[in-house]
Order: sequence, then C-alpha cells, then structure tokens
Amino acid sequence: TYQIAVIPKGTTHEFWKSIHAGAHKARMELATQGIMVNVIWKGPLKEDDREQQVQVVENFIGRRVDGMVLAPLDRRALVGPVETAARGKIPVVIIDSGLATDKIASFVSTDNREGGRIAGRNLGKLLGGKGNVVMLRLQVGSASTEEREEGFLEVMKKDFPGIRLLSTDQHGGATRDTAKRVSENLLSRFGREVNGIFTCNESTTAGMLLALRDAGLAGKVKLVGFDSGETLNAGLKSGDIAGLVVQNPLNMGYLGVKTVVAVIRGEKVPAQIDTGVGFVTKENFNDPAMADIVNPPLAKYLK
Amino acid sequence: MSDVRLRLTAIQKSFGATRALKSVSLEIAPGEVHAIIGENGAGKSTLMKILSGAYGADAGTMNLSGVPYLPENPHDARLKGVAMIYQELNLALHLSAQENILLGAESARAGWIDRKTSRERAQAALSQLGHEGLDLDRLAGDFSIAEQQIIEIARALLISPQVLIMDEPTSSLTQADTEKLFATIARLRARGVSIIYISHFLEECRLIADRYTVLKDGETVGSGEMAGASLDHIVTLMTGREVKDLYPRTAHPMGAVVLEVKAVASKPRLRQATLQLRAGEIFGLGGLIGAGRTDLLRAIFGLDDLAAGEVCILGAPTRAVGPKNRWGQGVGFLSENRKEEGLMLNQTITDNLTLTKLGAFGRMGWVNGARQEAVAQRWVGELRVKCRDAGQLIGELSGGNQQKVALARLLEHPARIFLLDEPTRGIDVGSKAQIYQLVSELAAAGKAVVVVSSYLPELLGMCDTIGVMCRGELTAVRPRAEWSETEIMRAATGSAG
Amino acid sequence: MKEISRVMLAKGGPFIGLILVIVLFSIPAETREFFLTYNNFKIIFTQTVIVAIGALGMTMIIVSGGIDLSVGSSIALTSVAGAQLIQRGWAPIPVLLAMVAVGALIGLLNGTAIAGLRMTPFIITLGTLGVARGSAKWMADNQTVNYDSSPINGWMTTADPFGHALPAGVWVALGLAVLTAILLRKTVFGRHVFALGSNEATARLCGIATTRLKVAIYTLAGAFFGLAGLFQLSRLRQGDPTVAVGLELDIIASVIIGGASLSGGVGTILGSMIGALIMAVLRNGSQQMGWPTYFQEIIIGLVIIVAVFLDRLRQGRQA
Amino acid sequence: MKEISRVMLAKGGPFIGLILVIVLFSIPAETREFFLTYNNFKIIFTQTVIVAIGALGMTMIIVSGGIDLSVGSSIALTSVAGAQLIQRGWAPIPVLLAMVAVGALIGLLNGTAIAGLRMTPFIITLGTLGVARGSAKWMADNQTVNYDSSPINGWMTTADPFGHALPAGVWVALGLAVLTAILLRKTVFGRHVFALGSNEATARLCGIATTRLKVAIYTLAGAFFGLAGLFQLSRLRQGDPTVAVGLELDIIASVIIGGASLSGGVGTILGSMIGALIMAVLRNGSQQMGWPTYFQEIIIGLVIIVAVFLDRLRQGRQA
Ligand SMILES: Nc1ncnc2c1ncn2[C@@H]1O[C@H](COP(=O)(O)OP(=O)(O)OP(=O)(O)O)[C@@H](O)[C@H]1O
Ligand SMILES: Nc1ncnc2c1ncn2[C@@H]1O[C@H](COP(=O)(O)OP(=O)(O)OP(=O)(O)O)[C@@H](O)[C@H]1O
Ligand SMILES: [Mg+2]
Ligand SMILES: [Mg+2]
Repeated sequence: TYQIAVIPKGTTHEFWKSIHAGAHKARMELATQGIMVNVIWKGPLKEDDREQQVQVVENFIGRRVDGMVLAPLDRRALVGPVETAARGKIPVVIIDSGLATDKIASFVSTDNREGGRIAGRNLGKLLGGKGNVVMLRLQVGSASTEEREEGFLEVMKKDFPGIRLLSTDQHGGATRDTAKRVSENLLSRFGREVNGIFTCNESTTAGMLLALRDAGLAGKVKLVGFDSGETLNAGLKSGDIAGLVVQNPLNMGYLGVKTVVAVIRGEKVPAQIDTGVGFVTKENFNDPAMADIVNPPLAKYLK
Repeated sequence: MSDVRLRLTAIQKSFGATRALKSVSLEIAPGEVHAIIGENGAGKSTLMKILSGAYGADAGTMNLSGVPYLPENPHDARLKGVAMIYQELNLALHLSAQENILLGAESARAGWIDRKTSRERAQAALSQLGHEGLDLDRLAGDFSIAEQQIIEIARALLISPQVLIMDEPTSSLTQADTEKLFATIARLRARGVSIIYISHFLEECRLIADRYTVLKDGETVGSGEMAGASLDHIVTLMTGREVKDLYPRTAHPMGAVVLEVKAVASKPRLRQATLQLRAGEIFGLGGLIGAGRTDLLRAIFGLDDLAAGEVCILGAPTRAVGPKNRWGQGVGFLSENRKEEGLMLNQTITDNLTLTKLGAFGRMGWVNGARQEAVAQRWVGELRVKCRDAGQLIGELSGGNQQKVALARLLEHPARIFLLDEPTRGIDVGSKAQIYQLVSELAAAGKAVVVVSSYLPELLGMCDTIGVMCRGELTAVRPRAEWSETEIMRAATGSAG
Repeated sequence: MKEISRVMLAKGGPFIGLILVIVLFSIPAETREFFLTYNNFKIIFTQTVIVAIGALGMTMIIVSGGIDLSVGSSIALTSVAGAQLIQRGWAPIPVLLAMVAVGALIGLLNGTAIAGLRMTPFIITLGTLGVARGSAKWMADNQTVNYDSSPINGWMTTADPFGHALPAGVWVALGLAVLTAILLRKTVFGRHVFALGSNEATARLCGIATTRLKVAIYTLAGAFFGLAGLFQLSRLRQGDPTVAVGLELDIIASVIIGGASLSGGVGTILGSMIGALIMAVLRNGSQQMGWPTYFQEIIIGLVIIVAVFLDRLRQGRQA
Repeated sequence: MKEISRVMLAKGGPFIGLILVIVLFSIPAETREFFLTYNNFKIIFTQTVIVAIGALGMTMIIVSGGIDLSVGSSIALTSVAGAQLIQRGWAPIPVLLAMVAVGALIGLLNGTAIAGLRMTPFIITLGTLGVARGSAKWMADNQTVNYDSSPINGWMTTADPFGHALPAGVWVALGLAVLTAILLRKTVFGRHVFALGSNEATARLCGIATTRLKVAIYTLAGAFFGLAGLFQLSRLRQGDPTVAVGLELDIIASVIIGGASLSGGVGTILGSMIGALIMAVLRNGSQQMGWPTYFQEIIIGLVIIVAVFLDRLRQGRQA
C-alpha cells in the first residue's frame, strides 16, 4: 500500500472538498488495477498560516509517506520542506498553486493566468467594453490567485481601454468574514460608480456576493468570480453572479494522486499538467459538460 | 554621653496631611540596646524606616559615627552598616531560606553566585541566632511565621551591621526563640553593635534594653536609663491623657445573652477565647498587635474557619457560617484593615456606604439610586465626612474620613451585634467623641457591641466590660470598674500577676 | 457640575476619541462624500454589532476583575451549532435560544472553573479558547456548515440598502447595551459586580457570595457571546468554525479603550460601545482612504496604549 | 533528598506529562514505527525551536511576574527586518545580530513602558502586539519579503533529512536553554528575577533596583524573540509579516504547562522546554495517528487547564 499525503491550503472551502473527492476517485480507480493507495488528508491547523503548513509537510516526511500531493499556501515558504522531502526521496506533486522550486515531481493545476484572462474577457464583454471595475485580491503570496489577478489585469488593460479600474489593491483575506467586511467597505466607497467586479477565489467571491446583496447591488453590478460551490451556484442561478470561472478541482485531486503514484512506480510524468478551466453562466449551468465541475459528485467518493 | 554611634536630631515626617513625626531626637552609643516605646501610630516604625532608608525625612539631621548619614535607599543604608528587620514580614516566599537571607547582598563573582560562600555566610548568620539546624534549601513559604522571622533576622545580621533595628521582632516568636534572640542581642552588644529595639512587650524591654525613649504622637516625651525606670512610669508616659469629657455615655441596661463564644480557636494566632455578650452591652477587647483580637472577631464573623470551639448567636449554635450568613443573622463587622478588607477605593462614598444592604434600596433586585444617595448624604452630614459630596470616590478622601464611611456602613446596617475592630483608627479627637456617642446609643437601643481597640482610654471610656488578650488567649474579662490603663497594659504584655 | 466633569473624565476620553477619528476621516474632500453618509454609518454600525455584543459581556467580566480569552472560539462554536440546528429545520427563535444557551454553557464552565477551583481567568479561558475552537471544528467536521436559507440571514441586513432602516442586529445590540448599562448601574447584581472587581475581600466581607457571583457573571457574559455568534452566523449565512480568531483581543481592546481597567471595578457600557465604534470607524475610514490595513493595526495599538496611559493618570490623580 | 523531591514536585509533572504523551503515541503499532524514530524526533525538535526560544524569554518575564502578548508580532517584525537586510546583501552574522537587536529594542520599549510608566504588562504588550504587527506589514509593504538565497536558510534544516545530524537551530535552542537556566539559577540577575516576581516590595526593600531590572528582563526576552524571528525566517525562507499570529498563546501555554505561575516567582527553563516539547509532540503525534487538527486543539486546551490545576494544588500544599 502506498501512503499518499494530500495537503490542501485549508479544509473549510468547498473547493477543497472537491479535491478531496478527486483524490479518493483516484484511489478507487487504482485499486481496481490492483494498486493499493491510502490517502491521508490533512490541512494546516490555521488556514492562512504558512508555518503551520510547513509543519504538516515536515511531519509527513517524519512519517515517511511514499508521496505527497501539496497545494502550497505560499510559493516560497513551502520550498524548504518540499526540497527536504525531495532530498529524502519522497516525491511531491504540487497542485493548484505554484511553488518556486524545480525539485517537484510535477505541477498539476489550472492555467490560472488563463483563468484570469477568461474572467477579464467575459467581464469586458458583459460591460460592453466600458464602465468601472473593482478587483478584490485574496492575500499576499498566494501564487494561484496572484496569477489570476495578473491575467485579469492584463486583459483589462490590453483589450478594454474603455474600462476604468477603480480599485485593484485590496486583499479580502482568507475567510468569508474578512472578505465580506472588506467588500462592504469597498462598496460603501465605490458602490455608486462600480459596474463590474472580479473576485479571485471562492471566499472572496462569497464575501463580495453577500456584501453586494446587503448593499442592494446584487444583479446590478456584474460580478465575475472564481470557483464554484453551493453558495456561489445559488448566486449564479439567481442572477446575482454574472459568471464564474470554474476550475476542475475534482480532476486536480484525481490527477494529483495519479501522478504521484506514477512517479513512485518509476513512470515518466510531464512536468506540468493542465486540468482545464471553463466559464459558467446561468445559461450553460445545466449543460452536462459542466455538471461534473459545478456539481461534483462528492458523496460518491467521500464515503 | 561622650561616645555616640548614632544621633538623630529633630526628625520630621508627614504623609500628606498626617504628621507622623513632629520632632524626634535620639542618641545611641555603641554596644547599647535602646528600646523605643510608644503607642500604635506614635511614629516608631516611621522613624525606623527613615533610618533604614525606606523613607526620606522631611526635616532633621542624622549622624552615623560622626559623619552625616543620608541613606538613599535600603540598599545604601545596608552598605553603610544599618540593617533593619521590618514590622511586616518581608520575604520572597518562592525562594529558599538561603536565598532570602542573601537577597540583595549575594556573594558573587562577576555576577555569578558563589554557592559555597553563600551557604557559609547564611549558615554563619543563623548560627549567631542559635538556629544552625534550619534547612537552608527549604522554600521560605514552607516555614512557620516564627521561622520566617528568624530568616529575616538572619538577613539583617548578614552584613555585620553597626546599627541593627528590630521593629517588634518578637511579636511572632515563641518564648524559646525569644530567649535565643536575647542571647544573640547580648552577643552583638558585646561586639559593640548598637541595637534599636521596638516592642510592646515592656517586660522584654526592661530585660534587654540599656536605655529607652518614649514616643507619643510623633514626639519624644521621655527617655532615660532602663535600670532606674518603673514600668508604671513608662506606661504613663506612653498613654497618659485626660479622658473624662471625651466619653459621653448614655444609660444602657443590659438584656439577654445574644452572643456566646465558647473556647474558640482559629489560625493563625487565636488560641482560645470564651466570652458572653448581652444585648445593650459594650464589650471591649484590649491587647497588643498580634494578640489575636482581630482573629477572634474574624472567627466570630465566619471569615476564618474555626479550629476548635463554637459560636452561638441568640442562643443557638450556628451551622451556616461565612460573612453572607452572618449579615443575615444580624451580625455586622468592621475590619481593621480598611484598605484591603473594608473599602472599595475606586468606588463612591455612596456605593461604599450602602454595600451591605443594597437590596433594601428598592424592590426585586433594583437599586433606587436616589434613596441610596439620600442615606449616604445623611451620614456624610452626621459624621462630618469631609468631601465634595456623597458621589466622590473613597480613594480621594483622607484616611480618617475613609474610616468614618466604613463605620457608617456598619451603623446604617440593621444589625443586632456589632463587631468593631479598631473603629476609631485614624479618626480625629472631635469625631471620636461622636462615634463613642453613636456606639453608646446603639447599646441603649438594645444592640450588642464588641470593640477591639489598642487605645486604652477609649476602652476604659466606652466599654461596660473589658477583656484583654495576650498571645492568642483571652485571659481576663472583668467589668470596666476593675481595670486601669496600667492594669490593661500589664495584662496585655503578659506581665500581670 | 462636578458630577458632569467626573463623567467627562471617565467617559469623555473615548467620546472625544470617537469624534476625533470621525473628523479625521471627514477632512479629505474625496472621502468625505462617501465616509460621512448615513449609509456608510449604517455599514459601520452593522460591522460593530458582533464586537459590541461581545464587549457587553466582556465589560461585565473586566469590571468584575476577570478576563475571558475564549470569546472568539465561543462565537465560532455557537455559530456552528446554530447552523446545524437550522440544517435540521429549527425555527429562528429556537435557534436563537439554543445558541444563547450554548454560549452561556461555555461561560458557566469558565465561571465554575475560575470561581470554584480558584484558578486565574487568564489561564482557564486560554484553555477554553483551544477546547471551544477544536470542538467547533469537530462539530462542523472541519468544514463550513451551510444551510439553504433561514430568516436569520436577514437579521444583519435590510431589505432596502439605501433606505433608512437599520438591520435588526443593530437594534438588538443597542437595546442590549441599554439593558446591560441599567443592569450594571441600577441593580444589586450590577453593584455587586463593581464591588467584586474593586475589592474582592471587601465584597466577601460585606456579605456578597463571590463564588456564585463570578459564576453568574461568566455565564451571563457567555450568553452574550452566544448571541454574538448568532449575528456572526447571520452575516456569513453559514456556520464557520474558523471565524473570529483573535476577536477576543479586539473586544478586550474596545472595553479598555472605553475606559475600563483590567484591575477591575471600573468600566462603563457606554464607554465600551464607543470603544467598539472607534475601532470599526478606524477600519472603515482607513479603507475608504485607501490606507493599508497595517495602518489600522498600528493606530489601534497606539490608541490602546494611550487610552490606558490616560486611565492611569486619572487613577493616579485619585490616589 | 529533599532537594530531589522538590525538583520532582516542581518539574515532575511536566516531565511525566511528556513521557505520557510519547507513550500514548507509541502504543498503536501502525504509528509506532514512524513516530518512535530518531528522524521523527528530529522533526519534532526542529518544530519546537521557535516556540522554545520564545519560551526562554517568556519564562523570565513570567517568573518576574509579568507577561508579554507581543511575541508573535515581534517575531514577524524581526523576520521581515532580517529578510530586508538579506536583500541588501548583509552577511548572515550581521543579519543575526541586527535581528536580535530589533527584538531587544521592542522589548526595551515594552519594559520601559511597563516599569517606567508603571502600566500593566498585559495592556502595554497588547498595544505593542498591534503596533509591531502593523509595522511589520508596513515595512514589508504588505507582502512577503523574498530574497534569492542565504546561508540562513540552511539553519533550520539538514542536508540529509534521514541523516543523524540535527539542524543548527536545535543546537542553538539547546545551548541557549542551558545558558538561560544557568542565568536564572546561578547568577545574581536570575536570583533577582525570582525575587521580583515573588515579592516586589521585598525585592525593593532588599536593595534591588526593580525598575532597571524589569527593563533588563523585557529587553533580554525581546532579544530571544528576535532570535526566534531569525529561525522563523530561516524556516520560511522569506520574511512574512503575517507569520506567528497567536504564537504568544502557544508560548505562554508552554511556560505554564512547564510549571510556571502567572503570579510570578515560580518557573523553570527545563519545565518550559518540556512544555514546548509536549505541544510539539502532541501536534506531530496526532498527525501521525491521522487525527484531525481539531483534536489537537482540544487536547492542548485541556492540557493547559489540567497542568495549571495541578500547579494550583501544588501551591496550595505549600501555603
Ligand atoms: N505610608 C504612609 N502613608 C500615610 N500615613 C502613614 C504611612 N505610614 C505611616 N503613616 C502614619 O504615620 C503615623 C505613624 O505611623 P508608624 O507606623 O510610624 O507608627 P508606629 O509607632 O510604628 O506604630 P505601631 O506601634 O503600630 O507600629 C501613623 O499615624 C500612620 O497612620
Ligand atoms: N508575625 C506576624 N506576621 C505577619 N503579620 C502579622 C504578624 N503579627 C501581626 N501581624 C498582622 O497584624 C494584624 C493583627 O494581628 P491579630 O489580628 O492577631 O492581632 P490584633 O490583636 O487584632 O492586633 P491589632 O492591634 O492590630 O488589632 C494581623 O492582621 C496580621 O496581619
Ligand atoms: Mg510600627
Ligand atoms: Mg487587629
């Protein structure tokens, strides 16, 4: 049996539940091929604390797991333990968010920059190429969201000169609570002039959605978010969210585990694996192609 | 005197409005044991704290071995050869005996403690006291009060002082320890150390002192050779004052027994006490500091657990103890320590004055502020409490006025039995008479009062019955007519009979 | 007159502070038009509700000479419990009562340990901080607890965001503040709380059952923390076991800025409410100004120290 | 003999606790083979370094009767400062010295405010907590401070993760623990720290310059916190202004579990180190067992309460 540790950035977002499900999907599939895998799921104690995630990785090194699948909280802070693991011949597959080292087995993720670009293109189109836009960032150091933010800004600046960026430098923080407070204060300041908003992950999107609703701006301001989840899907259906850039977290967890097992078994794997992104709106929400992404069959894999 | 080790001239000291020392002069020779005698609050401790550098004097000069002596702090005084044993125990209870003895004067090389030398020095200091057996490694907090006192004395001896001040060193020592201490004093005297010895046990003073000085209200009222002096003379010097018109009395017939204390004992100092209190009786308790009078009142009031004996209120032994129940049973208590156990310094006069009966100022848990205020105002007027109004914070009042408020709280409470511990401490002469009047009126209204006082004229002036406590025991209970100041003093110092 | 000047000294500090902070943010023309509006203050009030309700309980505790570090965790735990009850189909009022009861239960445990075992509040509540937070995550299975919808969701927001109505939560906080102020000022219980904090030995001597009183204080305060958890739930529309980490420090700071003393016996509800508002205004204003978050932290830290220093001067004057 | 039994009483509790915790995790056969290995303990030791060095300073402060809530923020601030100095090309040793100096400076400010203005340590350091955290974010411009590479990065890790060498940080922590224990036990300074915490009035009457002593204690402790910041930097290979939030509570808990009393005068370095180890072992072990994180939080919370309860029993016996 291979002991595979899967380490998310946190455990409370729905996004991570899908990854967890994907990891188990891989486990089940491998079992049918006679490869036994034990998935150990463990997030950091404090969700936005780099040091805590470092400790989790280290403890898995101590436990001598056979391989790790890691979504690093920070592109640099996790370099130390990951390189230590590499020196200890424990392969680490990075998922979701980049890490500034080449000592990794593979990088399985959404093309985040492209995701940001998709968000930008769609928001630009929704606004007809003019208006005022606010972008809410997540937190400092998170590689995946920073790439989305950059991709979004790139498109905005290049393709939509008629759009004015009101605020792009506020961070929503790691929880829905902090994101909501920051959103409220932003809307209090810019609520009268803003036409479109981009938020870069689940918690910032949820926080902004709540703030928009409380401010009576839901539906009037075009909100393009990132990721899906119960709250966000409901917002999409009710028209409060104009569109969501969705990743395929289930696939990410699935490919993460598959890849690391392949590495352990001495197979060659690509250095980078793209899990794909899409854009959902109210219209295409019920397309069968989207079903697996916006409504992942979590129950099927998580017991 | 030709040879003078220490000379104090016209020392003055005030704390705010209190003039603790008005003008005190003192001369002590090498190898002399000098007793300082005086009532509580006469200024003895203040004088000694000035000598030991804990306080600075407001005026006056000090000379040590012919050179001006002006200690900046206790450390400086120790360097200059003046060591003091404070009246209140001063130990770091979490440190060992050895560490306490050496505190502030550690044997060290470049900051490193020299264990061997330290041990030797601590051991040497203890040997001088005849206590070489004391376990140096035990924590100070594990020792009895008497042993702790030994540790303090050892700390003072450590620096081989020229002048050694002892502020009531024997108040908590056993007879045997006291004798050992006296032997040490004799040895030190032989070595030329000057010793200032403060004690309320006059027999002790007579036993070991060469000379004495009597302080009264911050002034030197007499001094001389111990050998020729009679105790009566000294006691008269200490206490003598006119009492007659100060103690107005209202006739108050005595009724049934309301409080019975049967062979009660409690920690730390109360060894045994028995008394009966009748309605309409004012019962006085005399004695020296540490005699256990406070402990007795606390035991009656249920603040401390009884180690033995029984307290009966209105004829029935009381199961429910604790202050809350006592107030409910109609017993009220005034603590001698108003700062720590009597007043809330950051609350108003009104709040302090009404704390025990808040529920009475309204219904169902509500407090009617106006009525509360009115009651407080009435007492402020009656007792002439000097303040802006009843809304002023207690901490802003002078000590005497604070005491008046604490007393007023008790007088306002509808109690049957009043336990007053040093009720007039710090109160000026004019107001005292008024308080005696109030207490007397309480008795006339059929209430029973127990008064603890260290102020003899007060006891003699206001009480119907007086009991004197000595080292934890209530020894003599007699009607007032059978007591005199000298008698009480004798009983209190254990020299009666 | 003297009474007034005393009140000014005791409460004037925080009040002047609040005015100062508001004026500060109203000066720059570009933010004034957004900052100094009824609607923005509506947001500020709404953001203050949770800290304010927490500060009501904390004021009682601090006035009584204690402290409670477990508030943030209690809020998280009750919000999770509430979300799960909603999932099971409970109606709003039963949910409210249950959450208040859960908060009170945590307070009861704290109070019993502190009074009964005579342990320092700091350490007991430091322990409870971990236990309650862990239990919240346990109950929630380490995830947020989501539910379809509940009328509770509407208690921290209004139907018309530009209307003049304030959310229910603001009114509740306001009403409770008045009630608690009356409780502390006008009832035997309240006066005993002050007596306990001012001088515990005196309180005991004067016939106050200090052990029972302490248990009552922590329990009542716990009930307030449970209610704060309810409004946290209402704001997020989900039970989040990771919410309100470190909120206890904000709440304690509000109470201290409001003029209470950690050594007990001093403190007012009005002051604490102003303290909570000062912090919310600082946060909101600096965001409007586009100031970075670190500015807020530095300023709040300095405000705490300065507030307490003034407090010490005031106390020094008394002695 | 008595000395030994005294030591057992004072330190036996935590030590037995540590053994218990280790045994607990060694029982299940499936984890024993991972848990009870030299390599796993190497990791546990490395993870303990930061809390342990913080606990050295905190022990001194708590023994002296104080408290410091600003440790986490100090660590963040010094780690940012250090990262910026590395960016500017400073060599490791000057960076180390500068970081220790920055920590000592924060301690000096705390100590001066506490001793000079005679304000309670709790509130002063609550203020510093905010100010230092905000300043760290300010200095770092609200981002992590990254640098190419520095030998410092290697101080908390070893070349071969399964080799027998321990990282430099562990040796430093161990060495400092011995030195601090000697400082507290064998020098006049240490003796005075205990005296101050045990009875401040006595300390003053015995000629100890208490004001100066307090400033010295907080400054020295600050230097330790600066060093802890260095190792934090080394671990994350970046200056992170958001690191170590709430770490002060972990550190205080270690010291308390190690037998120190918040009322001062009691505490040992050995105990505090064991306290820090207990918490690290609990974290590591429960992860090895596959227990969820909330379990750790609950257990650590309970351990704090129980440890202090035992401590109170012990003190009760003495009185
Ligand atoms: N720190 C202080 N602040 C204010 N007043 C003080 C202070 N210390 C002493 N006093 C006052 O100074 C006077 C003299 O006190 P002191 O302690 O010197 O008396 P004493 O002669 O030592 O009495 P005792 O026999 O009780 O020890 C008293 O009225 C006392 O209330
Ligand atoms: N040796 C001692 N160690 C510590 N405290 C002492 C000692 N002797 C006396 N005291 C203090 O003096 C106070 C009075 O003691 P106690 O109650 O036994 O005697 P008392 O007769 O009531 O004295 P007082 O004249 O002060 O009323 C106590 O509160 C106690 O704290
Ligand atoms: Mg005296
Ligand atoms: Mg007494």
